[in-house]
Amino acid sequence: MVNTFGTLQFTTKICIANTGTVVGPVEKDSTFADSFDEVLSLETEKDETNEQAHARMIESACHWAAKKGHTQVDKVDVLIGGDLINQLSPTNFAARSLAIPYLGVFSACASSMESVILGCLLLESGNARTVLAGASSHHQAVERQFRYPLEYGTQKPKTSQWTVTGAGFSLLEKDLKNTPVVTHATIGKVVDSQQTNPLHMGAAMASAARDTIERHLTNTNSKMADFDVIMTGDLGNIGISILKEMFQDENTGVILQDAGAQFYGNDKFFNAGGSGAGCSAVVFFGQIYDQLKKGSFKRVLLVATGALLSPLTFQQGETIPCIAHAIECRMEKRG
Amino acid sequence: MDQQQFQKIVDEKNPKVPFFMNILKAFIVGGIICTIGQLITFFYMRFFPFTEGTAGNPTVATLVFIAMILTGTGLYKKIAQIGGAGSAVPVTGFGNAVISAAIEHKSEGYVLGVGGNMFKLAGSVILFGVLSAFVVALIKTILVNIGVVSW
Amino acid sequence: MWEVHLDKGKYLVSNLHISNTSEHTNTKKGASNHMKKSLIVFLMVLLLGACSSEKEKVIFPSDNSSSLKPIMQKQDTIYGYKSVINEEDILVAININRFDRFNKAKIEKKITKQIEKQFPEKKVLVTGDQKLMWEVETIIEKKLKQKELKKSIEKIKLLSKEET
Amino acid sequence: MISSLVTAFIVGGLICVVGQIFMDVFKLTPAHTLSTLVVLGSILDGFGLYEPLIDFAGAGATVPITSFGNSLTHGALAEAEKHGLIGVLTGMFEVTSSGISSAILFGVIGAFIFQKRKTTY
Repeated sequence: MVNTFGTLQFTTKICIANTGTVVGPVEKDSTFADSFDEVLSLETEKDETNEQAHARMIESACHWAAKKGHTQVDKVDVLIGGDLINQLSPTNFAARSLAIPYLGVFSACASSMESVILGCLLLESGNARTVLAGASSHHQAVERQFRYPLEYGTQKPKTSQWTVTGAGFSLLEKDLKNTPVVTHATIGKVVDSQQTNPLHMGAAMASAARDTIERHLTNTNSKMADFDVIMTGDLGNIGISILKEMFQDENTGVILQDAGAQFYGNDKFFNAGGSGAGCSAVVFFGQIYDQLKKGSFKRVLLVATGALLSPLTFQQGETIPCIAHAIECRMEKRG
Repeated sequence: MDQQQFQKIVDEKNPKVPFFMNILKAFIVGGIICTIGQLITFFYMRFFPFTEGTAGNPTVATLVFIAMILTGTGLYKKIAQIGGAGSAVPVTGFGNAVISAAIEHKSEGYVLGVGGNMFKLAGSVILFGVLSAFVVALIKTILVNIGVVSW
Repeated sequence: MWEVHLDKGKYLVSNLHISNTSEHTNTKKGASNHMKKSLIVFLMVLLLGACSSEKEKVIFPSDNSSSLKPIMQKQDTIYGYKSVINEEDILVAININRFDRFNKAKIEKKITKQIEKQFPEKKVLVTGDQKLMWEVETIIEKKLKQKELKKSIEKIKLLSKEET
Repeated sequence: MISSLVTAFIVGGLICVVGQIFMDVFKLTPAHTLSTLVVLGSILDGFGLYEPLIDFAGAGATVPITSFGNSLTHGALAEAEKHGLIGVLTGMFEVTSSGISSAILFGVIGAFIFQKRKTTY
C-alpha cells in the first residue's frame, strides 16, 4: 500500500459487490431516478420524527445493498457510515437495529467516500471480508439543523442548494469477478477558501475538490483525459463552473461533472442543484455504479466534497473549511 | 492559484442578484399585505368600538392569525420566495418566524422544543425593539428635562 | 434609466443605475418585460384612485349654526366636516385632505382653538378620526333629541380618549 | 376609503422595499434586517415622525415591523411624560401587546394543529 501525499493504492482487488440506494419522494423526478432501488412515498411517516425516518431510510439502504449482494446484513463484518445530523444520531440508531460492528464517520457531504476508503483499508489489511460503507442525508432533518425551520419564509438565493433525502450504501468484498474495482483513493486535505456564506457552498468546496483531484492526478501520474468521468459530490452548478474555470488548461468539458448540479436537472426551484451526504452517495452508488457494471465507464474518479461548518462556527464569524475525499474505480474488460 | 485569483473566479461566476425585480416584487407583495391590513382595520372600525389609533392592535393579531394558517399549510414559504422582504417585513413575517419555529420543534415536546426554540428567529426583533425603545425614550426624557426639546 | 410613456407625459422609473438592467436584455427578455409593464399600469391605476373625495358639509341641528360655518369655511386643509352642537358641547368630525393628514394632530388643535375662541363656554372636540366621523353621521341620520344626543356625544368623547 | 387603501399600499410597499434593499444590497440576513427596521421605527418615533406617518398611511405604517418599535417607544415616552424617568421602564409594553401575545398564542396553537407535512416544493 503505497502512500504518496494521501493517495492510497490498493494492491489486493477490492470490489464493490453491489449497492443499495433509497431516496425520498422529492427525488422521484431526478435525472438519476431510474438508478435508485427504492423511492419512499413520504419523507417522514405520520407520527415519526425526522431522525427516526432518517434512520429507517439508512436501514433499508443497507438491507438493499446486502440483498443485491446475495448476503444478509448480519453476515457483514463492519458497517461504516455517516450523515449530517448532530453526533450522527440517525446512523447510530440504524446501526443499533442492524446490530453489526459499526464505525461512524463524519466529513459532512464527503462521508460517503470516507467510509468507502476506510472499508477498503479494512479489506486490504485482511481484517474484514465484507464491509457495508455509505452515507445518507434527510432534507427535513438537515434543513432544520443547518438553515431555517422548514416553513420559515426566506427568499432562497440562486446559489442555495436543496439537501437530497437519500441513503446510499455499498457492499465491499475482495476478489470478485466482473464487478467494479476500487484501485486508488485520495484522502482529502481541509482547505479553507475564505468563504463565509453558508448559502453558497459551491464556492467554499471548489478549492478542496481541486486540491484532491490535482493530488490524485499527480500521485497516480495520470491525466484528466484518461478518465471517462470525474464526478464531484455536491458543488452545484455554480461550484462546478468555478472548478472548471480553475482547470481551464486541460480539456475538462465532458469529463468534469457534478452530481448535485445534475441531480434535479434544470428545475429552477432547486437553484444551484442538490447537496448533502446523500446526494453523492445515491448518485455514485446508483447511476455511476450501474454505468461501471454495464461497462460504459472504464475508469472513473468519484470526489465527494464536504463543507465542515457548523451553525455555531458560522455564527461566530468563522470561514468555511472544506474537504474532498476521492476514490478511483475501474471496470476491467470482461473475461 | 492564490486567494485573489480564486476570489476573482468566484465573483465572476456568482449569479447577479436581480435587484429591480426583487424590489418590485417586494413592493407589490408588501403593498398587498398592508392593503389587506387596512381592510381589516376598516372592518374593526366599522363593527367594533375601535378608533383609527386603537384599531392597529386587533389588525396585527388578525394578520398573525392569517400568518399561522398560511405557515401551517406551507403557503407562506411560497409567498416569501416571491415576495422576499415584502413578506418578511410586515408583521405576518414576524408571525411566520415564530410559528414556523414552533411547528418545527414540536417533536422535542412543548416545553423544551416549542418553548425553548420558539423565539429562535424572532427573539432578536423583540430584544432590539425594547432596547432601542429604552434608549430613545431615555434620551428624549433627559433632553426634555434639560429643556432642549419639548414633548 | 427606464422610462414609460403614458398619456400624462413621461414617467421616469428607477433612474438608479442598477447593474442588473443589462441582465434583462439577454435572459428571457419577453417574460420579464411584459410582467414589468402590467405591474406598472396596475400601479398607475392605483395612483389615479387616490384623489376621489366626497364633499359634505353638515351642521346639526342647523338652527344655531350662524358662527360655526365661517370658521369651517376658512379651513383649506379639509374637504368636508360634520358637526353636532347642543347646550354645552360642540363635536366636529373633519375629513382631512390625504396629503395633509401628516399633521392631523396640528390641524385638530388649530380648529379647536378657533372654535373655543368663538364659543368660550362650550366644550369643543375636533377629530379627524374616520370612526368618529361614522358615529357623527349616525347621530345626524337618526336626528337624535336632547337626552340621546347628550349620551351619544359622551360616548364619542370617551371613544376618542381611549389609548389602547 | 379608496385613498387610504392606496396610501397603505404605497407606504407599506416602500417600507418593504427598504427591507429588500437591506437584504440584497447590504447582504443582511432576514433577522438582521428586521432588527434594524425595528430600531429605525423607534428612532423615528423619538423624532415624532412615525405618528404622522400612521395618520397618513394607516395600515401602511402599522402593519410593517417598524410599528412594533414605534409603539414600544411611544408607550415608554407617554409614561415617561407622566412619571418621569421610571415611566420609561413601566410604559414599555403599554401600547403594544397584541403583536407578541398573538404571535406566542398562535405559535402554540399552530404547533398543536399543524402536523409536519410531506416536503412540498
